[in-house]
Amino acid sequence: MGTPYFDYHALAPVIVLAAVALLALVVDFVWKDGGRRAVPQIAGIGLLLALIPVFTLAADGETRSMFGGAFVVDNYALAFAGFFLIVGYVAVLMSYDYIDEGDYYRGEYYVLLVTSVLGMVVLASARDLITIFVAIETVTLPTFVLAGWRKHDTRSNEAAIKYFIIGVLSSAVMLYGMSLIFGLSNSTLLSEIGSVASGDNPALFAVAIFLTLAGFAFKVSAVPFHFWAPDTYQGAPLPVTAFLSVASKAAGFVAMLSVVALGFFASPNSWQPVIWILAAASIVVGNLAALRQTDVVRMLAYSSVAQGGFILVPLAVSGDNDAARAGFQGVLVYILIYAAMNMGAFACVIANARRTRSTEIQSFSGLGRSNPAMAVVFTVFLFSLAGIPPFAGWFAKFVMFRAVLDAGTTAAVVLGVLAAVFSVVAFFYYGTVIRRMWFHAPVDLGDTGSPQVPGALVAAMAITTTVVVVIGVYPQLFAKIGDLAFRAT
Amino acid sequence: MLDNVWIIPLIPAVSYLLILFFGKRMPKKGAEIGIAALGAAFVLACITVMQWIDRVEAAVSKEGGAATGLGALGRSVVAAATGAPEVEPVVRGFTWWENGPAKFEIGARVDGLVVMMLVVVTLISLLVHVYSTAYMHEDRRFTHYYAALSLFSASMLFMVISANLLQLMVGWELVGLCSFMLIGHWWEEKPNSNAALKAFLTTRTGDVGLMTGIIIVFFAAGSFDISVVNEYALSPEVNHGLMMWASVALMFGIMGKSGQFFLHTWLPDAMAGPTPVSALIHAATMVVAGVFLGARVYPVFWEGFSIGGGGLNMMAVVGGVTIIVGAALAFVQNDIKKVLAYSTVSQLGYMVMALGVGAWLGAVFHLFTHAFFKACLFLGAGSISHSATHHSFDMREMGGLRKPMPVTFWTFIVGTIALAGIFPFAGFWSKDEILATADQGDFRIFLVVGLIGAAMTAAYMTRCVYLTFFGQYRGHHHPHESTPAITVPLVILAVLSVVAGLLQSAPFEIKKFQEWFEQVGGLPKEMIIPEFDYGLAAISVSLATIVVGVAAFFVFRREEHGALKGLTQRNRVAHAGYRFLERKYYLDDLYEGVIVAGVKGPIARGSNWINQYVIDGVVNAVGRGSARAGRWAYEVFDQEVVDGAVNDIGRETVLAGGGMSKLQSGRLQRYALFLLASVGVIGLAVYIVNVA
Amino acid sequence: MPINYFLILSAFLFCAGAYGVLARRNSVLVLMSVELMLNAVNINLIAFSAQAQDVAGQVFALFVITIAAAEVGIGLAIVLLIYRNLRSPDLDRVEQLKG
Amino acid sequence: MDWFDDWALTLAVFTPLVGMAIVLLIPRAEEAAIKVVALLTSLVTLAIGVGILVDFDFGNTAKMQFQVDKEWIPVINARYHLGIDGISLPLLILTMVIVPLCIIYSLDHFPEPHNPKAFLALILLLEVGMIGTFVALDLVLFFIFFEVVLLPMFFMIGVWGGPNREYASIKFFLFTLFGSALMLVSFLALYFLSKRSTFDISTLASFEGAGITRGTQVLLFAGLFLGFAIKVPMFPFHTWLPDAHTEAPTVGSVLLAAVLLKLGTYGFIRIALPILPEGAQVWAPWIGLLSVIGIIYGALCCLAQRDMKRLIAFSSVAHMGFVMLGIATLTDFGVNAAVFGMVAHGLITGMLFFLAGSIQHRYHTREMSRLGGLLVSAPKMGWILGFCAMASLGLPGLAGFWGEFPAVLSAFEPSRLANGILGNTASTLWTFRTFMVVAAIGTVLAAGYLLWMYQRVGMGTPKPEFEDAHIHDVHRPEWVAWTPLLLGIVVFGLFPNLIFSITNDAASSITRAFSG
Repeated sequence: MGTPYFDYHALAPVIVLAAVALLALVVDFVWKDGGRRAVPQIAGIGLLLALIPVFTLAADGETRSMFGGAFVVDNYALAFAGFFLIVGYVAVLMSYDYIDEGDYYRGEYYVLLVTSVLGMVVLASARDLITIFVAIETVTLPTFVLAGWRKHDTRSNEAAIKYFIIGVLSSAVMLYGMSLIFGLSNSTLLSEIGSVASGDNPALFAVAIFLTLAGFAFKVSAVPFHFWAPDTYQGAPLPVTAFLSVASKAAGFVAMLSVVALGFFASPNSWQPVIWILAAASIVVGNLAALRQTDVVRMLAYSSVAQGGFILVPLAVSGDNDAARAGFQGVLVYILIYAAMNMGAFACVIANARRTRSTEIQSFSGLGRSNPAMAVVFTVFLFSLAGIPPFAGWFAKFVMFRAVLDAGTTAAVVLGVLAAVFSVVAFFYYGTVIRRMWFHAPVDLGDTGSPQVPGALVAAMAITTTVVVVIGVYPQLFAKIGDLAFRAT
Repeated sequence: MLDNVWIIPLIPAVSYLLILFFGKRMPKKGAEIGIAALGAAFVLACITVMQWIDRVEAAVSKEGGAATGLGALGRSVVAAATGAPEVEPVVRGFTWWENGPAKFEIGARVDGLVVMMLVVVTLISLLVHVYSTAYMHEDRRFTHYYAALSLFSASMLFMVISANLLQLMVGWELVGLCSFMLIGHWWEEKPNSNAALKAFLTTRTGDVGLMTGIIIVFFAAGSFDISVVNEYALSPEVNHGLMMWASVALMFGIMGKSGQFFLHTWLPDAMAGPTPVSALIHAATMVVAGVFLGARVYPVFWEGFSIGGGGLNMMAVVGGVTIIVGAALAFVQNDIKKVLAYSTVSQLGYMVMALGVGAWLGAVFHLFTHAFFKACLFLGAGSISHSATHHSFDMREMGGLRKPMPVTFWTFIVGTIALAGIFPFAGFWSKDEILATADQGDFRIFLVVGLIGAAMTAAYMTRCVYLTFFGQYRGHHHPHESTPAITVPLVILAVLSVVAGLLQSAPFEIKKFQEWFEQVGGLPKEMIIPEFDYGLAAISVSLATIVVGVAAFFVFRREEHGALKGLTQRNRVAHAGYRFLERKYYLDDLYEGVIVAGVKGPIARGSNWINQYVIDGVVNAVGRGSARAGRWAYEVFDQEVVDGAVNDIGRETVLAGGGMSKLQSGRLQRYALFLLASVGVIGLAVYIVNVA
Repeated sequence: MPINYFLILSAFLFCAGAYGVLARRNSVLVLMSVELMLNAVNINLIAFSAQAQDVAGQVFALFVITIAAAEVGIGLAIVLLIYRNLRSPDLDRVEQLKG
Repeated sequence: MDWFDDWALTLAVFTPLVGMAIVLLIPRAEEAAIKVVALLTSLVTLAIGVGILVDFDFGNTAKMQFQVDKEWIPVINARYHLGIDGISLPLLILTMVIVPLCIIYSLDHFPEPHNPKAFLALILLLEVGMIGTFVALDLVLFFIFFEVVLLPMFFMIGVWGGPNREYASIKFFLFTLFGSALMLVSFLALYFLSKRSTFDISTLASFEGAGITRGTQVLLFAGLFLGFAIKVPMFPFHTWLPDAHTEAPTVGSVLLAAVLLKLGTYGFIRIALPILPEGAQVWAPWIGLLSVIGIIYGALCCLAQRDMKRLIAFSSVAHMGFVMLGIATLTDFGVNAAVFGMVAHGLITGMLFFLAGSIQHRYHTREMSRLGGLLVSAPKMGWILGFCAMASLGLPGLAGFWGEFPAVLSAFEPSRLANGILGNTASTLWTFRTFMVVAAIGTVLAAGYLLWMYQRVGMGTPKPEFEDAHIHDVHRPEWVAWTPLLLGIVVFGLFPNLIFSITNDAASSITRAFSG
């Protein structure tokens, strides 16, 4: 290994993000009064700035590889990098008033957020175990802090400690798995692990893969690694919850996708049953548990568990009958769509919580009459989550089923049927909220907050709604991204 | 006119719309439109008949020799068409709709049967229209009544001129609709609307047969066209099995519409409608539709029931049974209209039986004559109730009306004699035609049935006439003769009841009816045209006369001594018989009490119950089940497993070591435990799978 | 020395750490148990690295150590918060959030 | 008019959407403006429909006309492919006619909780879905429109519905969702199994199932069957229907009956039959069986109802049974009858629901035991009710007959291939002939429940509680909304060829695979 080769163009998004994080930190530190206004702007604009090199790189279209193949910028990486940046931006929008109005304002909030996004962008390009590990920890560590952001609120504390303990435990399991993989393949590079995987391997190799995946399963809160999610989602500040349930979860999927697609793919026996089980369990438990919830955040938590299960379905069948491409595309497209609709849903929850000081489903009663626009928007997201056309969710389900049928094996079909049945069950709980909003009269909640939906939140809703509707009608945009991202592989 | 016969039904149809939309604004509330329309239709019908007769005569004279042959034929037992020239029916039509390869026409067909029906229907309808101006005077829905009457006529005429069976069915159903409207004319009262419903539903039940029948015929013959169907049924390559099924099915249609046993029960109930409507229904329109259908596609029945072979067949049996059943019921009625209604049932039985025994001509002829005298009788009964009993038809409130109502009386008597079949009134000739055919075909048993029926007819009509016109007036009103609007139609009908039969009176060498109206294009060639049998004629006349005398005797006795009544009360068998008749063979109890009530009650409720509790129950159970599964998944699995079950497992097995009590240290650590346990279990499973 | 010795040692350490995570009430001790698990990983990495003569494993271990430090830092911060609010470092006091 | 050929269908589908957007932009207080815009939109859509009618090549009804075929989602090879043939056209026009009538009808009596803006926006959205479904020629597109219909109806029932509306709306939604999930899976399977991976309905139909084994066809057909049968609805998947109808607001019921149910039967004709001929052959006797069960069962349930609207709802089950029986014969004759039946049912049952709504509006009850004497209180409405009851029971000369009778007729001679597991032709023949007789018996029951309903509602005298109530006779908006339907019932009854001539060739081409 000679002098490392630096392609600054390829690294530009990462560099921009790092600079933005630092700048925000400095501004907050130096400019005490104005920082309160400036820092969020810096974070937001910084995230959008980082998009510019992503686009130029995409336009360039060339695959750039660095650090001996540990860091690769290709379509796949760019697709996710762009995605994470936009999600980060929406998260900033959602946080703006929430953090500003609470008693917990600190400029560090945005620094941490940007840092986490930085981790995600790196993760998208990571092609070796060490890089993946570092990236994923960069994603996760700031979110531990963010989850406990409301430091005087014991519920927030609890959310943080649960998330933290389970998180580090999972990290430990994952690392243990990685260490074994390293030992058995003598490499940390995914491409080399891939060539090893295609050969004959001891059963321990499969266990190692499983342990690695278990760490990611924690990030995506797949059953049975999901227990932290509802508690943490409920206790954490709502914008953080949104961020966790979308960006952090997506990061887990990216990691999983990378190691499976580039590393373990050649030995499907080791990873496919595991993901199959995770998917099936998540779909069943997530959907059923969501039925019982009375708190909308917990409901969305279980819903996100279930959606995670759906996202895993294409991956779980991708080892069969050359369905790989359809499978990977399915995962990617589903993640993109899921992000839009779930972020949007949380934006609505935040707006409603501002209004009613509650996240009980009951607090949505009569929203259709008191604030029809918001009710419409929330309804759109819920329908989309349920997979009802013409909102984007249908296409996510569609690509999922497409992968299942492309594979066509018995296991795939069983999973497909399970997914079909439970996507109907899912409407039960999404429908509950919709019914509350439209079919019920408003209930008096006593202490009501501000009925106004702040501008930043409106912007967040507008962006996500637009995505959900436009993709619902013209899914080609996302489908194309999925197509490009996996053209190389 | 033969080419444009479609105008005839169109006129009343237009009149219907005119009355509906403008009737209320007319000075006579729409009646004038209806009368004018029917008048026009009648005139056109007469023109049509004339032209048809011209056509027939022309054909006859063209064949010269055949014409003399026809004259010489007399009443010999020969195939109908051997000597007579075939007069082609006039058929015009255009494509109504097409479906797949099949094209369906709508069109008009003119032949002997049709022109005969046209005249009968338009004439009776016209008279009823006129009659109603007086009878329905100041009715609450006078205009609607006339509208419905016009539509009724239009529907019937439309049915009559049908060139194909589908069109016939359309008219058939429309006739049913109109009878529904008219029977239920006074729908405020429940019994009337019940009667209307009953009429519609019963005929509709028969229509299942009609529908099935014409479908079978359609697929067998490949067309609905009447000529094609008839030709097919008589052709050598006919599918006998299909024709049999078709005949049976169509027979159900006839039974429903023409009130044959056991679907006859709606007919007496239909008396709930205004009396002129009853006359129209029973004489010219609704009920004869069934017989008309039988005559229309006679070859189908001929082939299906093998009528040419003699013996028993469904058609003849049904007709024969109906004759007796109807006549017997007519005995026990106190309502004059009901007597007439059952009489109609019985006479329709004659017609159907006639068809069944091969007496096509007899059946059609009887339809023709029956129309006049039955209309006459009904209108007479209406006249009585209108002018004498204040809208009551109970014969127990009549009596002695001979004096105050002479016109009504005499016309009624004429009608009665015609109905009883006494020489030389109309009924005699047509019944004789039927009985003679039954005799000379191989249907002796139906000859007997017919004779018994004739005797019973004479008897109950005598009873009826006696109770109505003789003895003392028992009502509480002031009987007087009706207005000309009522009496003029009565007189016209009475005259026709006398002379109509002469159209086909063999002893006088007149067989114009046969000559003109048997020309329908395609009747079975083996059909028998009976020889006039003086012996048989004498028997039937004398039988009728004797029975009239005997009946009169009993009725007088009953009047004076209450003998008959006493008999039914003294004698258990007689009483049971009386009850049996009074309850109309318990058929209505069966239909309404058992079948309808069953379907509407337990069966419908049962279906609904199945819907609510079984099918919906399954649905709801699935819903509840998933909710329950949700509760289980969440509370038992997701929360409790962590809280309790895993704890227990942990406590007892997994970590049965020292630090166990410390394992209960909080929810968070239970999450951790579950996580690690899952890792362990799945990891082990993966290991095992990959080792194997 | 056979590599298996190291692997067994690391497995033992890992399990001990896991036990500590599950059994310790005090959150600080739980944190330390996690450290134990991470160190088990490090042993693995270094042993494999030495066996394969590949420096990557050692680099990996260095990263693990660094990040473990960061984790502990954050963990302690969170524990401190809880201690301030609840006056107890015990994890079983954290029981507010459930469905 | 070249541009019109290219754009007509797109315009037809999206004009209501534009209208909906405008309605949503108008402030809620401007009720009059909202109503005008909504009405105008639906009328403009109808005008486009008239344009289509004018431009339609009636000599070539089997051919897809007004086709648009553009890339939509190239990655999955789903295309924006629209087109109509003789089967879609009548249904398309029916939809376009019904919607403005519904809007007119609602102009002055919006159900509680009022809110015309939302209500009209939903109707327009519904129109988008309905029109879209009838013109879509791509499975994915079809699926989207098929589902789009769900949402507005869900809200219509749930927000403007009766007391039990939540249950009804959720039930409606879940049933359909369940069916469409399986339908979607079948669509995808078709995509992968067809010779060339495509979602194009015409292309798939042109394969006539080639390359898909019989067993697979049977399975896929089952999936499609569930999706469509639930929508139709066929026994035993019908239970959402009475609840939905009973609770839905009048206009909702009308649209549900007039158009939504047809989406299912249309799906059978457009997709299931031509694409999976062998599957259809196997399932045909079973479909026939369920159809006749539905006919009898629906009628029996009608007889047990006390609620007038629920009765009409069950009658839909029976009527759609006739339509499905026609389809099950797999003959052009039967399919023609089915399409006619759909249009006729749309007009007649739509009308009946209008009447039920108006009666409820006046009496505030639909309990037939409390109603009575409508002919006395509101004679015109009473007559119209009688007329519709007659039309509904299949009186010849009115539209209902031409859906019913030819369907029964077609069952006498089903396609020789509709043999299912029966194996030989003779048993197929006799099975269907039995169905024919049972269906014919169903017509008697239909007469029974409809006349019985009419007797209790229309005839007799008003009950004491309503003796003094002032019952309005038919209003002007009602006249405007109803006259076209009533005229349609008469005109199509007298001139059935108006529809048959359009559907004929198209039906032949669809059933080509079964004519062997």
